[in-house]
Amino acid sequence: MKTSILKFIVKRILLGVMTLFIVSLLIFAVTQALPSDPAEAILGREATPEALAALRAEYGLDKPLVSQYTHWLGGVITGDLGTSYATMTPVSEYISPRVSASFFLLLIAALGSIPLSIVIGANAALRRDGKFDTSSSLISLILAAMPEFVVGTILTVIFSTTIWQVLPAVTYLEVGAPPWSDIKGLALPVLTLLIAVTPYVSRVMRAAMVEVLESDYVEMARLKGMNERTVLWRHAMPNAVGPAFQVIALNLAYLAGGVIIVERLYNFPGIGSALADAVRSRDLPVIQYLALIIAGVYVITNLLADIGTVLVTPRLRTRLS
Amino acid sequence: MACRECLQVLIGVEKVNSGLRIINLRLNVAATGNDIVDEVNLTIEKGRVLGLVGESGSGKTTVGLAVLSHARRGVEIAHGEIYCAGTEVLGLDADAKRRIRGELVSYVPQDPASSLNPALRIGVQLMEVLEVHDFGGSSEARKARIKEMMAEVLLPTDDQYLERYPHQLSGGQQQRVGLAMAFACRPSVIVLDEPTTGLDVSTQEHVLKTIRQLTRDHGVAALYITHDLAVVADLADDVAVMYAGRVVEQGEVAEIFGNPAHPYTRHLVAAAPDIAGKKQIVGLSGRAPSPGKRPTGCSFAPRCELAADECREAFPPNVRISDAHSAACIKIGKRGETATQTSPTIQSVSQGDVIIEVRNVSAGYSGTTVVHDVSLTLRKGECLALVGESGSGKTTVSRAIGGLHREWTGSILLNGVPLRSAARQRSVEDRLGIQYVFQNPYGSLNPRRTVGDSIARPLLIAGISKSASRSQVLDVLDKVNLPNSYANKFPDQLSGGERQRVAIARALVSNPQVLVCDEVTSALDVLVQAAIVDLLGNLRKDLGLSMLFVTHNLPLVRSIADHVAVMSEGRIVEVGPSESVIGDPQQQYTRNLITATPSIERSLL
Amino acid sequence: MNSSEIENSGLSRRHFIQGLGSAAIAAGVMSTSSINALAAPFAIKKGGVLKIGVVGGANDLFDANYIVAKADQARLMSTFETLLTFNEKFQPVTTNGLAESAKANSPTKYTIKLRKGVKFHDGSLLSADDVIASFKRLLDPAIKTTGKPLRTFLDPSGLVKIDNLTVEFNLKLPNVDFLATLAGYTYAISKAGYDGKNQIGTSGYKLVSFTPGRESVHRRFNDYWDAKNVHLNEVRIIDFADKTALVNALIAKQIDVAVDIPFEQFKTLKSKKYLNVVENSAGAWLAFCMRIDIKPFDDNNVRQALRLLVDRKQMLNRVLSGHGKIGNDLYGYIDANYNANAYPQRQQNVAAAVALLKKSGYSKSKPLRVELTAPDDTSGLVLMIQTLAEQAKKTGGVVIIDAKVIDGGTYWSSKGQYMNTGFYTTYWSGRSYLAQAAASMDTYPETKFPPANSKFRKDYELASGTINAKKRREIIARMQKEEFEKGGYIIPFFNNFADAYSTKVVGVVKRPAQLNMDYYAHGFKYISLA
Amino acid sequence: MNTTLVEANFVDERPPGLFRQALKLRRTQVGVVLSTLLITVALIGPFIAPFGSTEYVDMPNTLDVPGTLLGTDYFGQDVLSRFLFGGRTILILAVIATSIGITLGTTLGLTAAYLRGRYDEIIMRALDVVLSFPQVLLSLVVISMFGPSNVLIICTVGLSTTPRIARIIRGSAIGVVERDFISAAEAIGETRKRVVFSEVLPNVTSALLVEMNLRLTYSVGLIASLAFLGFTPEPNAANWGLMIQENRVALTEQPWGVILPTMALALMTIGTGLIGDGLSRVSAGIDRGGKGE
Repeated sequence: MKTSILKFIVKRILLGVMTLFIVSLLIFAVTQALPSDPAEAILGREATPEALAALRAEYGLDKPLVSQYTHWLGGVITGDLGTSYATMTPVSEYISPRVSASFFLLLIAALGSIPLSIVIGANAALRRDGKFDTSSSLISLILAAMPEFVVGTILTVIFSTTIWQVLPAVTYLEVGAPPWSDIKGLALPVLTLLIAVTPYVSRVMRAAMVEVLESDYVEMARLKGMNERTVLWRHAMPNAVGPAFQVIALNLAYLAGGVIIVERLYNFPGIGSALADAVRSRDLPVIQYLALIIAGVYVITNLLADIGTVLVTPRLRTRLS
Repeated sequence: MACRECLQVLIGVEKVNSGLRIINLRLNVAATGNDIVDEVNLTIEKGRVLGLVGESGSGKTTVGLAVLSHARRGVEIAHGEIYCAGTEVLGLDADAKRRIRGELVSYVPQDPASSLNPALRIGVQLMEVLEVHDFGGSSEARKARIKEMMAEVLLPTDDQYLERYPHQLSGGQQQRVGLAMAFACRPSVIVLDEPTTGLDVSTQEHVLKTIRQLTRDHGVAALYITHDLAVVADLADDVAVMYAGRVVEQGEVAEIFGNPAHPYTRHLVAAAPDIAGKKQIVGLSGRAPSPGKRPTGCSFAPRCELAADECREAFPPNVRISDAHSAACIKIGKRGETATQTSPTIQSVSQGDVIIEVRNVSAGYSGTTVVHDVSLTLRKGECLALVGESGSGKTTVSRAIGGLHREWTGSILLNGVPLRSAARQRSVEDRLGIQYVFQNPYGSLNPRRTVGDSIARPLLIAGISKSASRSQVLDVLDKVNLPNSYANKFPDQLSGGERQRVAIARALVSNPQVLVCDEVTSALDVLVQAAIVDLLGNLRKDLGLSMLFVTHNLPLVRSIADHVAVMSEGRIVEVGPSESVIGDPQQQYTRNLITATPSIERSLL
Repeated sequence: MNSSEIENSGLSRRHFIQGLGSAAIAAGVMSTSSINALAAPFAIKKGGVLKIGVVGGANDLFDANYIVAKADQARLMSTFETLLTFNEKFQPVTTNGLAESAKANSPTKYTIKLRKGVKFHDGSLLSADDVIASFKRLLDPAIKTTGKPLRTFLDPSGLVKIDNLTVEFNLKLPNVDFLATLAGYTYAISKAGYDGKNQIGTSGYKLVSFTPGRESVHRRFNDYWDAKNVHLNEVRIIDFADKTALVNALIAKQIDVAVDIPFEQFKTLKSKKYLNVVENSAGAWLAFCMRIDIKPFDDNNVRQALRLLVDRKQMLNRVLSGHGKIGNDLYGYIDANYNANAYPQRQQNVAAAVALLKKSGYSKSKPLRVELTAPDDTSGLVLMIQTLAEQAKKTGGVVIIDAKVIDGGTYWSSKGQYMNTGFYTTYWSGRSYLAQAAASMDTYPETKFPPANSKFRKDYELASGTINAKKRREIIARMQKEEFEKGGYIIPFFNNFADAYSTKVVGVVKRPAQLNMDYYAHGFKYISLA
Repeated sequence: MNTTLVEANFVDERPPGLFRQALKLRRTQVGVVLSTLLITVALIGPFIAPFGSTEYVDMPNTLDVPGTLLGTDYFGQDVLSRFLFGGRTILILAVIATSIGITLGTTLGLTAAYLRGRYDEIIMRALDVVLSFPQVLLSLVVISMFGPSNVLIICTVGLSTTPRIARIIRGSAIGVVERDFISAAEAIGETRKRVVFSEVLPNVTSALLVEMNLRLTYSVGLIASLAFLGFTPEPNAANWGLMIQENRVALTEQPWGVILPTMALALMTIGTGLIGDGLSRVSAGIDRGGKGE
């Protein structure tokens, strides 16, 4: 059984790698279509044709697309991601600290939102149509309805500039400092992301819980005389989290997109702001790498969700053997 | 309430302190206050089994759950008293209720597959009942008890088996686990809610045997809920018949089946096919009224051929027929014409031309062969029953004939001409010539189309104009005894029986030569089943249809088919005229199947 | 330099920044105006970390002779120094400069004497060789610097080392503005051998680290030649992608200075007791460019009609909330010779415009339909083209302007709308009339004005060699007349800019300056934290 | 046996459609009222606006301008008029984008569910690739490629919505495809196209309705977010999303420029969200009461 799970995981990983490969092709194709010549973007409009040609040769921009792609992909695999056109520094050097900062932000947001969603969803399902259910569903609906930048703007006004000046308005990380060095500064970005994701996940959680609570085996557990806590945590929860995993994964991937806005809002030095910046400055190597990373987040969270679902669902787990 | 005393006298209060007593129970739809069940009075003595029978929607399960002081969402217990071994359970507080469940009174659910938690090992699920009721005092004692119970329900007792998850067990094993769980804490009362529905007859036989054994050995009062009269006859000591939320008749098994008093009971018995004898089964039209739509008087009056004005004025009182027999009817003793069992038997019209020939067909799913080298012959005007337990391959064969299953080899000939595998590849004539009627009428009609539209589709595809098709639709509706107005209805406005009639109408509209009926009655109540069987018989007679009748229901075969082919594990084990195969089976497999099938007649002997 | 990123223009990606021009023609006489060398009227506290916020991003660059955005200005100013600087009247002075004295021998010959004992951040002494190397770098067309305007009148061979601390500049063409040119902040002095990567300057703070898009850290340089005026321990220049975030950070007291605040927040920031808001103007301008060699703008009637169409007051209000001065289609606002002819202010006159257009055959039935473009990275320009399009509606359909916003990368590229189409937008920093005329004529011929064989060019050459101020004024007036009547620019206004900083920050002098924070207080000198 | 069936006099009337059932819920009613209100504002707003959508009124970000109710915005235009003009574009953009996503997503989802096997795998894998780019990222990159235009925004928002809808539709269609009436349709020789669109599709409308609502909500938010990041086809076009971005800087001086469109977007999305919530509750049968027997 163990080896078959391993086999399943390996298969899923291979599938993920394939998805990423196609994604990389797509990213490359799309970024090639960006207007304006990177060589000129670097050297400026005054550059001589010779200088432009030399730079194109240096970055391999004069080679056929296929060899540019294989060179790029080879670079991605070996960790040589090229030079950022905008910063003129190696992409990895520019991006790495931002990747860890963003991942930390995402991690905190995910670690906060998952249990929060589960608790809210489970409670709402348990007291269905009760006060908590109605109010939590209404509040989550309202919060989910507002785009992140609106939520963020409102939070800033409330907590840092106009009403109370209790939280930092922006995240300030000294260069080289770990992302957790400004915990207070993370408060608003995390809160914004929580508000963006929790309503949706908690609603899914509620729906999954409702379905499970309506199931025969939960009724049976009650008829066996199990107390409500056991019914909820032992009988209902394990069956509800399986389907919820998929949604959580999708939402983590959504978070990876949400950081673009949140990071800009709070001047957070992460991949989101770097991406927005890179798109504006046509910084192809950075766009390509970041898009790949974000797609990778999606592939990995999905992979984890699939594996998680299989692990908590005995039927799937044992079917593999 | 006034006659509480007389009721108690009637049911013998003094005896039931150790059994189950239900007094004047009523449950409502919480939102509307309409009664789901009312005036339910039942008594089960220790060690006895009471069969609670009735059609779906009659309130059997609601009563059963009330015994555990449980009402489903949207349902509330209005009033009544339920004594389990002397303890009144409805008035208990939430914590006390929790404590009696599983300990004093336990429940065996209808569908073990969905009632066992898929995420927990069966050992855990067994153990937790014992733990929560603090049974045995120690973990070792509980483990011993689990082994003991597993042995009693004839399951392996080793630890590895207990480590299994529910889905790793067969249906019968799952139900045994359910039984073990129910009996684990030595309850005084047990409610069994159709525990054998969905099980094959041989498995059912074993489970029933186990139930009988356990109730007798442990002196448990068992409430056995079912719609299957034969099972009741086989297992129960007493019977209570429910109709539209009321108990209309109750008494000892022999009394009820030998001398049914209430017209409804008589209809039920008349509609039930029996393996023990060739019997013309008789159906009944209409359906039981749902909560909120019940008439003031007798709920059965609208369908009752004996109904008089007085029946419609007030709900009839319980009339005592004998010490162990009472019925809620004022017309007891009067017999209607419909209940006579003198209808002519089906004439054998075999020996016509061969219309369908199945030659050496093997079929499977994605590489796994489930049907091996099957050959069958269906003659014009004949009804051939294809019987077998689930997984025997009977449906695969029928689907291959209908062009719904593509993965097969061999040949199927219609009028001597080989058929293509998929319906879509077949010629229009071939397609129209063989029509398929599905098992589940709830799934075979598109809920978003009107009945008329659904029936008309084959005609429109064949290029018949809309107006021309309309008259044909009305024509076939008439053939299946549905009024014209049904053409504009949607499936969800129809009862199961009506839907199945529509499905048959849809098949008939193409003027087929062959009707493939795939378990067409298995989702239906017995009265409706009888009516459908009756309809099919008439159609066969009137239209000269040939019919392949696929079923797992052996008793039914006797009532409908000329010939029968018995399938097991993808092979045909025995073929022959129905009477001879069932009356005098030549193969051991068929013999076992027949013995395992419960029968009212046999039980009463 | 173009300091007209009115708002949101953080990344103004012009890849060709002109050296900051000069102002007054202060030929020869160099007064050491001491406005900055004031004795502080407040107690100076030593130490502390100054955090200044500025709009920037991954495009941030760090170079002694090249900038793109405000963030780059701040960093350049924090590390490098020029030979001369400007006083409050935009005259070149030696205060805060590396020159001890500067002398104009003739319109083509200038002698600069360096301060003694100036040390680079690596400890080496500043010498004439470093100055010559720096200017050679500026003159090298292969290196991306702001030196292009220099090249028209200076060759590397004209740079002569007189002694270790004296350099002579021999120009190939006369330029009476040359000393002002030397005060341009991107003509800063780096150590000989500077490659644009190792930021070794002479300022009071030396670079510790620089991370594009994040921040740069600068620590006090103890061997600074004017060490007594360097008070802070550290300066951090922090990037903000979004102006709102920048202002929020200031309000939330996370930074001490917000450079170049949006006018939208002016009142709010002013109302905060813990903040100072300083507004400045330095003759920077935003303009519409009409190429006089492209139809229909080759027709002067069309050009003049469009100039008459503009409601300048409204445009100033809409685009800058009124924070600026009305323009009259002439540049060189900080020049003493601005509007030397004293032309009446051009007012919106739709009837006159329509009449002019009628002469050229345009009417309601045959309208003048033109496309006007602006880059999306400079929101002031975006607002301007929209305002003009809106104002053109007053002609009742005779003039139809299609305002199009173009992606900045495309717009500014060599094949983009900028300089290649008939009607587009531009922005410039303030400089003297002649310097601007040279830039607009040769370095960046945005309008292709003047036409070939025009007297304008001869007059320019004449004026550049004329030391006599009165005579020069006459020549300039002739040139201005020509431009006012036939030129291709529509200059609706000169824009202001503003900074806000915490009241804790002391030592920022309020005076006219071309860069924010009083030239970033010349490398954060004089500034301390209370 | 008597032949003609007595037509039972208590045949259940047909249960009302999903939307009608949902309308019985308070939340759906509130949702309908909110959405109708906002759609009305968006549609008739331009006709009752006191000023033109780009007309200059007075100095930007001034609160007390005579003749205006709420003062001027960042560009000296009447805030109220901008607001009244601003609903139409974003609504139309969002509706068209969502429709594209719905059409494509439904088609692909149904096809995948119906064909199963290899085709299913290929379709879903391909959609997975699209799905692996967050919507904002995808829109950002594509729009930066071709420059922001309404058509492009509609296309990217629509396309990035497609896989999300396809997944949901596939999920609910898979259950439908297994049902016998699909086999019945195949048995009578219905074409594949007809089976997919007239047999399967009508049976996933509940899921579709719910998803449509959700996606409309998200599309409005996404288009507004793109405007926030500075990607908007016509700068200064009256558009609630863009309005928030434009006036955000001056939030403290002219709050109405942010408050009005924020409220409008929020109420609008809350409205559609409530409708969607009501629909999903009804379609999940959650509020239908107990299972009965």
